[in-house]
Amino acid sequence: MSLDQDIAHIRKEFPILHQKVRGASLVYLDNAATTQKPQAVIASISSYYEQYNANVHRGAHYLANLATDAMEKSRDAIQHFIGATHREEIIFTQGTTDGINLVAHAWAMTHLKIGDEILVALSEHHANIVPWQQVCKKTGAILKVIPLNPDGTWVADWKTYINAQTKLVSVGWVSNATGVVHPIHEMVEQAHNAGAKILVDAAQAVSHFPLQVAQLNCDWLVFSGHKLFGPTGIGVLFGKLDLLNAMEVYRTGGEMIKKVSFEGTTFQEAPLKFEAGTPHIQGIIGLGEAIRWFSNVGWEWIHKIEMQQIEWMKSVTAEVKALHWIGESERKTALYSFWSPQFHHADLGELLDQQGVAIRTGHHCTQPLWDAWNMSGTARASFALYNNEEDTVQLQKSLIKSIQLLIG
Amino acid sequence: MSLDQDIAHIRKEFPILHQKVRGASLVYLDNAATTQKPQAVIASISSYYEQYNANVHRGAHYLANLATDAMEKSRDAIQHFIGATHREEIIFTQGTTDGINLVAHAWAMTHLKIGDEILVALSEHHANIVPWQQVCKKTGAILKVIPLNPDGTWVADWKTYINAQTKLVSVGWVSNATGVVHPIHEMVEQAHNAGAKILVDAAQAVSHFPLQVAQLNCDWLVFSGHKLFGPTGIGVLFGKLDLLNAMEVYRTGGEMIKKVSFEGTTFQEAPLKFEAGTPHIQGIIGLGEAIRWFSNVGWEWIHKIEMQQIEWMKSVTAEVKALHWIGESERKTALYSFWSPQFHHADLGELLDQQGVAIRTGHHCTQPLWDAWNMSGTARASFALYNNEEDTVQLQKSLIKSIQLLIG
Amino acid sequence: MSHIAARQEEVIAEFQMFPTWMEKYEYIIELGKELEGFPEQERKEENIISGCQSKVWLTAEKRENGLIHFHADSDAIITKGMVSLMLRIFNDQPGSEIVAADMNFLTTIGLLENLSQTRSNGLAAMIKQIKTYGFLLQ
Amino acid sequence: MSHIAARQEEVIAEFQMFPTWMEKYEYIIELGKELEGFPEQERKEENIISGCQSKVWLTAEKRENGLIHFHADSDAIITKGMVSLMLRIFNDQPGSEIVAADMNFLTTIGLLENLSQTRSNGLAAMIKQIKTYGFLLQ
Ligand SMILES: Cc1ncc(COP(=O)(O)O)c(C=O)c1O
Ligand SMILES: Cc1ncc(COP(=O)(O)O)c(C=O)c1O
Repeated sequence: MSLDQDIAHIRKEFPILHQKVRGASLVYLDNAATTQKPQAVIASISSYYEQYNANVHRGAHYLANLATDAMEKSRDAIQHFIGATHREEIIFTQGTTDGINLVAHAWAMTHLKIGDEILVALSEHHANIVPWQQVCKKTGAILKVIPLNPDGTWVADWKTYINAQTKLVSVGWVSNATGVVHPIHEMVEQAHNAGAKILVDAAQAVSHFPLQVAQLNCDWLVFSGHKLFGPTGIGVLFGKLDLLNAMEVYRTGGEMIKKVSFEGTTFQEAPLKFEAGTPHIQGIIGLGEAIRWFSNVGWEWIHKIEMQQIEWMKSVTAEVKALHWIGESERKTALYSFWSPQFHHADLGELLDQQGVAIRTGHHCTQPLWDAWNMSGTARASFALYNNEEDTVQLQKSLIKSIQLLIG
Repeated sequence: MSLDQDIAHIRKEFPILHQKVRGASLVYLDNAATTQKPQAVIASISSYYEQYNANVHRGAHYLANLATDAMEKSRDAIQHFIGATHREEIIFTQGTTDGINLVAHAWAMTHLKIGDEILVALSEHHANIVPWQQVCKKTGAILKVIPLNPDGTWVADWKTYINAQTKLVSVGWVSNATGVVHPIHEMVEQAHNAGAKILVDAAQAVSHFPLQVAQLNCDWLVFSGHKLFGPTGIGVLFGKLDLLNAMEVYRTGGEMIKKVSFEGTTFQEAPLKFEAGTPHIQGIIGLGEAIRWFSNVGWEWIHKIEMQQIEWMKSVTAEVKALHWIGESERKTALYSFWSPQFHHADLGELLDQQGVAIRTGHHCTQPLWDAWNMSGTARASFALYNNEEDTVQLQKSLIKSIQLLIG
Repeated sequence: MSHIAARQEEVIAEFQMFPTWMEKYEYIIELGKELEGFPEQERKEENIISGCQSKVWLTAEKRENGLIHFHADSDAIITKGMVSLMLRIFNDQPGSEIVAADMNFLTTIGLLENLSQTRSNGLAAMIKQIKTYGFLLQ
Repeated sequence: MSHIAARQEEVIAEFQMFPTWMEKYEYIIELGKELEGFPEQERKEENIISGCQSKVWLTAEKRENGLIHFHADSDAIITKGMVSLMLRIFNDQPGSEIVAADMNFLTTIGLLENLSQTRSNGLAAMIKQIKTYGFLLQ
């Protein structure tokens, strides 16, 4: 089949894409914020509630067994998908933000002390900055920052930011502001050489290339289900098993305990240890389904379509020279941040929206980056596996029309 | 319409109820663990994903506006439903457990000190014990416990457990182990008289009677959506607005900040302050729909059916005298915990399950209660507004058959 | 009918002349460009209205005639056009009338339905600030 | 065929005689009641197999004939019946054969599909412990 037919095939599975917005066909290019869901995922949610909704684990009945089984099968699917060694290394969280907070509270708060250093990069998402600022406030550790080249890559001497004081490195694999893919494999090695632990924020990586965490050898890795064609409210924290078992608890309550008494309470091992309370069962099942669906599409095809989208976008960026396109690094995902000194990104976004083109404008939760670059933010078009050539054509047309309107 | 017809009507809205389990018609009596979902809630989820899924708040496009609007309408619906004064007093959490942990971390950890007392009751759910044990460990505060009468009510002199050292009272309104409704209005008054704050665990109350938090005057109140006919992974923390704004932050990251910089970060006011990261948008919308659906059924009818269920169960408990029925207090919900010195609750549960009757067996996350009563747990049948007379008849029949099998 | 209400009617009539979103936006952008200069010394943090994605500065003074005069600006041109529209309606009116004004004309001109949530939050914040000035300078 | 495999065949054949869940459970409960007495001094924490909703105690000794003899008990009668079934299969066998045994007979007897998740977790934990004893006492 041709690429066109393949995309057409995939687009059919996403009901939301086939609608008019303000009279125009929807062009959804806000995938870095959240991806749309294939029918299979939506159906998995309905059938969960229509057929076997029940609380899990405590189960002593038929429906509870079905729900528990389905939930644990999702854990297996995720383990397999990200290449983890043990199923117990897969912790269900609310999302990327929750996963980072978990590590901040259950590890960093008690393992860091005055003078220790946490290393992030300038382009981190707020979710990968603010929790560490809180840790620094409580522990006296210091937050160090790798600066960026103008193209959004880490400065050439980024390794010099790691030293004997570095106890934790926490970096985004792919920037949600620029689309740049950072050299995470090298970073893991450098961090470990210095005796530091490393957390990888894979929120923007997980739907673009295989993570292979065991091979990568990172200590923790986090991502959100809603950016991987799965439901909202669910995410994953991967952690090395020994490390997970050595960490403090975070949220406490039902399910994560071995024995509760007023004299003293003992806790389960990972993953239960970190999964207090009734889990987001439906979200877990939906994420499992999303991963099955996504794996079925396959990495080969995902790589192919992304390369193609980048190719299409080359002609857009070449045609619309009036805009500044940033993050044009060699290793990038199909995510395009752009701006103009002549008009505000909010104006651009509003006019694109009037033409049915959904992009995001603003600071994209990376304010320190824009402050350093003396900008107020950008407009951002971000692609997923269902975006076709027509989407880029519409983006280009609408950009040109918007610019015409703005310069009047 | 007759009560029978009314229930039949309501049951039609719950697809899951109309199935055979192991050849028998499903009798779902595990509602204290989680409730089933009406078609309206399931449909609200599908249409969210099919029509207007988008990330919220940061929105600069049409779908994002629809999603944001729907999410904030849910907040309004919840405010109205629980009788809160301000919409900003409604914080979205993962569930009851998450809500209690939030208050433990963002208030108790920093407001309590050595010698301060936290007061709970013996029958609390683990979610309302373990977080306070963690607080006590870190702060040196002391956890005090109100003992119970054999019928599951608080001891008559429960007020004497409050004193000048009491800084926080955290109590369940309705026990998930016994169904007993505790005198929360009096407790709020007593706590405030002593200058203590009070958190109410309304997980088992929210679907049984109106909460009216402003009138109740509690400082915080928590519940889970999945026990109120809503989706999994979503819950509500109500807090008095001034108090919320005075609390520390808990999870940090995107959306909850005003301004992030490496020099220092400032935070939003409630509710955003406590809602870091992409919210569980679908869960919030589904919970809003659940509340609309539930409000449509109306408290009058809910009270009527519950009184009727209690009436039906009187004949079951009278017929099945071989079992010990606990929590037979005057003020209770339709929740029945039972056991026998002759056989294990797990055996009972397994044999009921073989007959299509779904109940729960075990410690129900209230281990300290069973330890105090020298029991290993109970079997528990818990009702919701769709359970009809036939369900109680089947329960009785299956109980008798199970007992016959067990005594052989 | 108050002056403010009359001007609202005017604006509504004007907008009815533009059947397409393009024409409406063209007009708003034009309004934005025509907005009178904002005093540079007032372009400071404390005059910013928060709640808008783009920045909006607003100041007010009570003039000798007892009427309130606003200055406003924005770094985004569409916002600036909206601001300009607001000022056309509210400028040089008595505080009491500003406070009392009914604002549902925004829906009537069929602009709001085209406006993003952030935009209408921003507008709401702007109106709130205008009315606050109206109240304080009465 | 090993002794263990042969006994499994026996059990499977036996269970095929019971077409309904009631009969199967009746039989298991009966087995539970017949289980030989468990030494009281062994009813302690360290002999409990965790992972079962009800309590299961299990001990093992290597007898003079070189074979391994198990004692087990549970506070729930159905579990006790399952335990009894296990012991019938594994008792008084050489450690090496216990370790090597194939356990899929549980599915074959059509019991597992009727068993709850907690129950099958419990059974898996029990088999694991039996095999551990088999290995240690070889
Ligand atoms: C009284 C009570 N408190 C707290 C909880 C915990 O709720 P969740 O598991 O939804 O966090 C429950 C339910 O299991 C409960 O019944
Ligand atoms: C790189 C990166 N990290 C973290 C996040 C936060 O993810 P979530 O909002 O799902 O918690 C995002 C998405 O917004 C992101 O792009």
